[in-house]
Amino acid sequence: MHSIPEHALLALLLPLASATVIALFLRRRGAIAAGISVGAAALVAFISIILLVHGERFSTSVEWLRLGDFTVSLGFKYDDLAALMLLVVGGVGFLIHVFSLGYMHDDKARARFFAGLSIFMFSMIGIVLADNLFMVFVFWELVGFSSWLLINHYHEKQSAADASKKAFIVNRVGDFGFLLGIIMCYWANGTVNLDELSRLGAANQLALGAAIPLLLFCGAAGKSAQMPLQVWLPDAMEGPTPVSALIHAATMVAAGIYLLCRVHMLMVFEALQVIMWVGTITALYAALCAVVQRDIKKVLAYSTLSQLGYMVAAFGLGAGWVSEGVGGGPVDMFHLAPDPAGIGAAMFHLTTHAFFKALLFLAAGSVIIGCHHEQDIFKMGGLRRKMPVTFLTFTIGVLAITGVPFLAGFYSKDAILYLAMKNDTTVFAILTFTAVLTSFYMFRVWKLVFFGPARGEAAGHAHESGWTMTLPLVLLAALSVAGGWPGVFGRLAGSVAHLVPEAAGPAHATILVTSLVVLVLGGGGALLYYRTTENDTLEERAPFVFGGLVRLRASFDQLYDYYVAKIQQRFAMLLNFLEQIFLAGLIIRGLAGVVGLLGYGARALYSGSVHAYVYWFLLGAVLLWAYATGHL
Amino acid sequence: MTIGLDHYLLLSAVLFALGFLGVLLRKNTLVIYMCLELMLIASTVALVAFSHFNGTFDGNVFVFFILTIAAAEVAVGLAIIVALFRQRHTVQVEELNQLKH
Amino acid sequence: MNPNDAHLLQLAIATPLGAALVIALGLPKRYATKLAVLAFAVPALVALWLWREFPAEGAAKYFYASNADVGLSSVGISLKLGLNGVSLPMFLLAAIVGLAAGLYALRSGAERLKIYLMLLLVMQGGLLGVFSSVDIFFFYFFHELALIPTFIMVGVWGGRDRNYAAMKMTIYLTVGAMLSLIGLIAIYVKSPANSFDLETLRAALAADPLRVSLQKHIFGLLMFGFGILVSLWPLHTWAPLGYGAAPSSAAMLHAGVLKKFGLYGLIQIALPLLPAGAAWWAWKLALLAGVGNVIVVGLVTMAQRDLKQMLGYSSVMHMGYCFLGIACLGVTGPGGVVLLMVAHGLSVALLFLLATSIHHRTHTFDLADMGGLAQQTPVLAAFFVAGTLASIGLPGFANFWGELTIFVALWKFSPAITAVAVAGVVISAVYGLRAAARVFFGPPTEQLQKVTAENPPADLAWSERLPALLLLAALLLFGFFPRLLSHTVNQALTPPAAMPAAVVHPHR
Amino acid sequence: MTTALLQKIADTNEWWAIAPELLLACGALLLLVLEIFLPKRDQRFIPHFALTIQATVLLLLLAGFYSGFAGETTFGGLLRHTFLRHVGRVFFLLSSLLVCFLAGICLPKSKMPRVEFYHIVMVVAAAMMLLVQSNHFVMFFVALETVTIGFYILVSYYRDRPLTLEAGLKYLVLGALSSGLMLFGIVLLYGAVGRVEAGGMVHTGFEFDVAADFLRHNPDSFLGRAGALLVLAGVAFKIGAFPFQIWIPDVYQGAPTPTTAFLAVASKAAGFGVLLTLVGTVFAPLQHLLVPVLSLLAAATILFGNLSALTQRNAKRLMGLSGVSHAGYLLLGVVASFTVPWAAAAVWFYLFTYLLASMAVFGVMAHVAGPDDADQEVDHYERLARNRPFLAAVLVAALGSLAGIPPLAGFMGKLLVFVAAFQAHLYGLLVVAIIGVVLSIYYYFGWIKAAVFESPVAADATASDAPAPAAPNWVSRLVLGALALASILLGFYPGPLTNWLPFQ
Amino acid sequence: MGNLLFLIFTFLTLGGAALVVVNKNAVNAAMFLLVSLVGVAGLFVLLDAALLAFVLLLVYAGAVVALFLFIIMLLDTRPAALKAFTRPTIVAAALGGLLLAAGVVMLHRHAELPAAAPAATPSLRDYAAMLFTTYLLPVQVVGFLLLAAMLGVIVLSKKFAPPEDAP
Repeated sequence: MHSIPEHALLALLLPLASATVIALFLRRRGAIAAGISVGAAALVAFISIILLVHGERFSTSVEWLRLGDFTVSLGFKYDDLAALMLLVVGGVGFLIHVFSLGYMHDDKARARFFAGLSIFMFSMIGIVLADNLFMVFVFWELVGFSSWLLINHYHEKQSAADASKKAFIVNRVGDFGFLLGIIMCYWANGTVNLDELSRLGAANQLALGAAIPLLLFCGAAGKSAQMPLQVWLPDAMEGPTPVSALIHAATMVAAGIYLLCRVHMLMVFEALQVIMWVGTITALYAALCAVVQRDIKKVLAYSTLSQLGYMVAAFGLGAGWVSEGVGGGPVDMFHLAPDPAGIGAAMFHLTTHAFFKALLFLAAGSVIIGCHHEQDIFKMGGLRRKMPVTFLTFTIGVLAITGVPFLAGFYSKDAILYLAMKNDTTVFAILTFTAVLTSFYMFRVWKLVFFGPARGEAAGHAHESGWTMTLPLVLLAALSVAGGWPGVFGRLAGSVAHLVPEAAGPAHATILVTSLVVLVLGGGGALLYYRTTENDTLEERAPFVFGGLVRLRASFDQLYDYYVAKIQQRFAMLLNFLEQIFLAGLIIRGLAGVVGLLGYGARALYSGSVHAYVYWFLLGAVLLWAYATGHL
Repeated sequence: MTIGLDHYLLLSAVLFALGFLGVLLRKNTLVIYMCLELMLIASTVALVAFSHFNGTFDGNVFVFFILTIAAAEVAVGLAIIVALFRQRHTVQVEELNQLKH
Repeated sequence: MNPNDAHLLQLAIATPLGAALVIALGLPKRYATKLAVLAFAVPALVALWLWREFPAEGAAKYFYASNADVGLSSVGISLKLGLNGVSLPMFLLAAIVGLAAGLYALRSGAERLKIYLMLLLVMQGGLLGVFSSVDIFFFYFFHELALIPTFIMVGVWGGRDRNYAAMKMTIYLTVGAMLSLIGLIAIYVKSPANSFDLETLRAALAADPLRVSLQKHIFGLLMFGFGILVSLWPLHTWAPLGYGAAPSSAAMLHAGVLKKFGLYGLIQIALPLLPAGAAWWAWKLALLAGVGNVIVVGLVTMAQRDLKQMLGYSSVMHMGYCFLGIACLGVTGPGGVVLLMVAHGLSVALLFLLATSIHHRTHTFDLADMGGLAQQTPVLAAFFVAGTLASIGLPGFANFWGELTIFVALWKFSPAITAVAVAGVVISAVYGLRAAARVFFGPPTEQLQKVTAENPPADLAWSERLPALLLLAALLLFGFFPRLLSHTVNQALTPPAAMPAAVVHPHR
Repeated sequence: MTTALLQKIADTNEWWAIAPELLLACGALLLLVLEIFLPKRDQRFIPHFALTIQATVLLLLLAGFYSGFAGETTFGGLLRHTFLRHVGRVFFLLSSLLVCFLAGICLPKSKMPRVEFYHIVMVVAAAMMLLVQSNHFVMFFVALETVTIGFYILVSYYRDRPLTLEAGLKYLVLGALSSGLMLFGIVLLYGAVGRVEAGGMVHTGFEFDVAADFLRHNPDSFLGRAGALLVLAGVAFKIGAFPFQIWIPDVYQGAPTPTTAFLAVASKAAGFGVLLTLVGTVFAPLQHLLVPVLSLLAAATILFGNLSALTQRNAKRLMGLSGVSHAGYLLLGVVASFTVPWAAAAVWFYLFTYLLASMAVFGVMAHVAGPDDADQEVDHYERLARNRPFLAAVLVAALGSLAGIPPLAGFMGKLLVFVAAFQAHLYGLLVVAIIGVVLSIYYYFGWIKAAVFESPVAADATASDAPAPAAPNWVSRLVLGALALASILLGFYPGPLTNWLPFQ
Repeated sequence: MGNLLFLIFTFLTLGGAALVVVNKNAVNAAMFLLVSLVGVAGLFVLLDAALLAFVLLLVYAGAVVALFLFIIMLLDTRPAALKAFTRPTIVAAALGGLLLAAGVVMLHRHAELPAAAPAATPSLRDYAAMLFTTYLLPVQVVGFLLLAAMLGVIVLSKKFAPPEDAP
């Protein structure tokens, strides 16, 4: 290892090698497989730190495919953004690998699981390092595949099989737009290399328009589960909990945000508006849904959705910043790159979210293991004493996500709220309300899981998990605390950190007060409202509200199910019917039948009668004769 | 009126047509066969007439061959008809349609 | 090895045919199987070697060329063999899939195995001949040589509906073949070259192109003729039926390799020789393929309940992408088609192989009767899933590059059609994953439990695993290193005059 | 006409030029002599003798003897020898040889005398050989009638079978009718040309060159046109072109299998040989008149032949009807030969491949057929692949070749004809031909299906009344194997035939 | 005189032929065929081909018609067995007759005949010279034809098998 780019290459290939070795040789040797996979993850984490610390930023690329005027290259773009993301992926990924050692210890298909994790690491790092959109797309799809593989880990369960399928297909729908966007960008700008695009952007030579960014956003919406493609993420909780933590909370779902930040130079005002609103609505919707969940992982899943909505909204809010700063008409805005404040806020929240959400999930995993795979929060309770480490770390996670001051979430959330306040009051109001809800449901879970009496058999026999699980919890808890401190994040994110909007003066105070009010309102409300019983207090006291929320949550699934079962499948059946009956039956067999009838007709002319045959000869002779006379 | 080549040709054609008509009409194989002979004869009439009026001689020689061939044909044909009669006891063509379709 | 040395190429084609002859003359079964293995392996090894030795530059030319008179020089036909940048990947494909199909056939337990192997060997010889023929008559000839055994294999060793399937397939494909033959003859007759030799024809028609109206007619003939062979919508109904009935090795070779004949012909013959005709037909072809093959057939695929039928339909659908690529003209689209042809050939062969393996274990092709097989046969499941993912265009497998390239090229042709085509990617994901999930995941059905209780399914045996592994390895290899294929294809397709002097790299 | 002149003409009677025909005819006579003088138990060797004579002559022909007269006219202009006509001789000899081979299999199944059959076959073959070389209508008609009358006998040879005799009668009536038409045509031509004096000699319209010369100068002469078309009608009967094909299935079904083979192959080929000769010489000036007629005939023949064969289940009728369609394809080549000189060679190539495949099929039929020769259903071929794999393999190769499936020889034949047709701009006919080929796949494939693909239900149902196929002896194996192998090898490497035929 | 003879012979020829066609009795048909042949022979004489007329009578009247009569007698077909024509048959026959008549008219109207170039009446010697020089080969062929025909007749009629199929 002599040069920095080769380190990056190593970081990319190590997990791939790990996956390959496991798939080929270690299918039945789970322990060794786990060791290799964790080792690879550790090396990746190590390399990501080295790269970050070393400070060199580079781009490099080689040709991958060329056909005519179409070229795809394989390249790395390692800038501060990538460095930050690589660290998040590598670091959190490593911790989750370690956690999995314990969590998956008794699983029969451990080898497959770890191979899947390695494949995922490979794909995710590919996205992070990719220097062009085609390459992003390649790894984008691979990430989707690894997600499918890992959700489907318990494939003998119908629900897991269905969930994995759903995740993959919904992601493909997003990728449909993503790919079109890439191709459009390729022909519009002549390149999809991120550096080139930046250069063109700087020179105002980019072909701008809302189509390209919106199409690209489709991809992001699929992966980051934004409305209306959010349906797959809650179902994805069928996978093992570490997977939920790694893929469906900390890293993969954040890839959409990362992608948006990567292609920010293509953004235009209209597109950003759309993005902002999609993010805002997702955030609100998911928070509402989270309130009525009984499954601890589902709560976290909706929380993830909500937080992703925050990030997307934050990115979209970058648009408003420009319009205010320039003050020109909409025509001018077309020629201006959006202000990167949105990037800063989004990436900041992405990072902190990765820490505390991974923490929450892993802690939840620890709880689930402790409760012998019980996931219903109403059947838990009183785990505070039985699982002290888990309790403590989970608490930190809850505090972080709800934005308790001086914890990571506080800073990043404030940055977003501040951005919203400055740009769009409506969005600000919605996001604030969402924050209230966040506190509400997080404290609800916290209370129900750890306090009160144990309400289930399993919870009664709960026990603390082993060190492989608690150690990552502790480390992540530390990050959840410190990750938002300017000193820490600034170190990690380099120049990206400078983009984070910081409130000053009265705005600062407003935001601070707002977030505290939010915290107290939501958290306090939940703590006071919910009783630690086996039934949902909200359901008992306000069945109307509860029912409404449940229906709201279910509406999308029902809509999709209706579409798939009633429209898509029936249309397919109809086409199949037409194909079999009309095309293969009526036309083809009909044609064959007509020809067959002609054949029977022709055959019938051989009547066996000499006289008939003589008439044939007469006919022939007369025709020839008439032709000779010129009458024919 | 001078009897010329065209008259002979017309005669020959009518004879040929009569023969053909006979083949069309008659159901007795033997008569059909006679009609076929008539058609051959019709050709010879034309042939001899052409030879005469064109001053070529080959046509007449050809008649020799035609007559010989016709005789051979009749012999074979009648043998077939007789053999058929032995098997089927009929010479009516409408009863000879076992082979069909 | 000298790239002008033709012996290895001739050897590769002659080995399977010779072995077939020897078996036909009554070799005992014991030796016949051994000989068959050898006769499948030799072309594969030779193909790899030829590929390795293929000159890095100038792939538009034919290497390993030879020319033999067969007594048809009066009509401009001679047996001219050779490989250029486009035919090289196809030749390799034929050799690899042939080896896999042959290995699989050995243990297929077919009745009258000797004859089965013999037919398969003839087919293999024909396939290798198709892609190494420079003479467009022999190109057609070898195709038919490979096609006839298919019919017989479907008819004799086929499954459900084999009689009707074999008949329908035969008639359909004969129509297609005849149309394309007439098209090829038309090219010969109308061109000033007075030869069926593709190189001569190219030179002659480049210097002196045919009238545009003539080009239109001939291209139309070739398009529909080849179209039937490649199952262009709505002329595709033979394919699902035929593949549903065909024995596995025949389906592998036909769907995997032989079907590519038409596309290959369009790329190697129709596009360069009839550019004006191609331009005129491009939109019509794109509409048929885009709406018909991709969307309609894609949806029809979704509605299938029979695994093999579904594979058949999905293969029809993927051919739609190939046609779309061809409609793009130029280099990129057809180049993508070549990539996709190779990739699809490998993946569909893999899937047909595995479908039969599934049938051995479940005794049914009905998706509704299956479920949860992965619990007992994890390796089979892994292979099948890999094959499915490859066929739906997951990166890492070769198919992705073909589809991507075609989509990229297609955008320039028509963004709307591109959107339609890319929508097909979603459709294929739906049916592909649905089928894989139906067969392998979830709890097993009662039906299946009954079957597996009687004879518990073993996981993939080595005789199945080896060919599958071969195909999968090739898919992954080309998936990771598409340049291995695209390099020569690009050279062969790029018109010499338009060779860009300085290639602008999009990176620094 | 002076004696000296006659002497001169007599001098042109070069018997050496028709030595093969003479050998054949004398051999035929010898057979009769042997029948008289040989004791009864040695008479079974007479067929072998017949085969030996024909094989010898064939070898002589193939070795290139008697082809030295190419381009010459002999017998005072009665015969003209060209290489293509020489090819025809080889063809007829080869087919008569194979017919005699078939007769060796089939005739023992009935109680008929055998020597006469061989005799007549040889005489007919010799007559055919003369027929294609004739350059004079008298010679032409005499040879043609020899062939026709010979066939009357051969068709009704099984005189104890009603169906055979019915076929004989139908052939007789229709054959005589067509002879009448043709003769009238010849007479009209003769009359139209009248007297032509050249070089101190009187010529008539009987001579092909003279008639051609007349038609060249009087292309609108009604008598000439009518005569030409009536002659064509006679030829159409021979080749089985629409609407003169109507007799074919009945006669083919009723006739003994060797005769059917002879009719299907040699008689048809004789028709085409004659047709090529006629359109190449006498009727060449009438191109404008004949091309439309022949094209229409070709199209109708192809369509009608294939359509009526489509649902046919009797093997012999099927061969007949499919033969009709082959006549259509061949007509395509004949039409092309007006503008594309090598098309004639292509027609002969096609005929050779047709001979190989048809004879192989008839050979298999001879083995599969039971005692009733007319009752040969396609269904009787069920399970043939299991019971007699060798016969099934030969059948598959031969039928495939007939269907024109590459890489078999029949495909090459079709290819050459189609290329020629394309060069002659016969696009419409090509479309029809392709439709025909596709239709033909159905019934040929149906036959193959019956023989090779097993359908257990049908096998049970028909097993009871289907005759058991006989086992081929080693000679049959050799011959049939050679035919099938030739059908295959000529597909791969048509060189031997294409290099021999005058394609340039 | 020539005209009258021509008319007479024409009448004989065509009348005989017509009666062959329409007569119900096969024996009568054979007799009318004979009449027709006599007419043709007369025409041959008018055309300076007396030899041919002689041969015609010899071969046809002497051999062919006799053979016909012999066979008719042998087979003993009942003349009354004729069934009435059905309507389609009548229509078809009428149509056929019309077409044939039209053909004849066409021939008569369109034929442009070469100018007459009468030559000397051929002698027997001329015939012989022709047959044995120019047409020697056809004569030989016809010889074989006759032999083959004879053999055929023998094969078709001779008793060579157990007489179970005798009439």
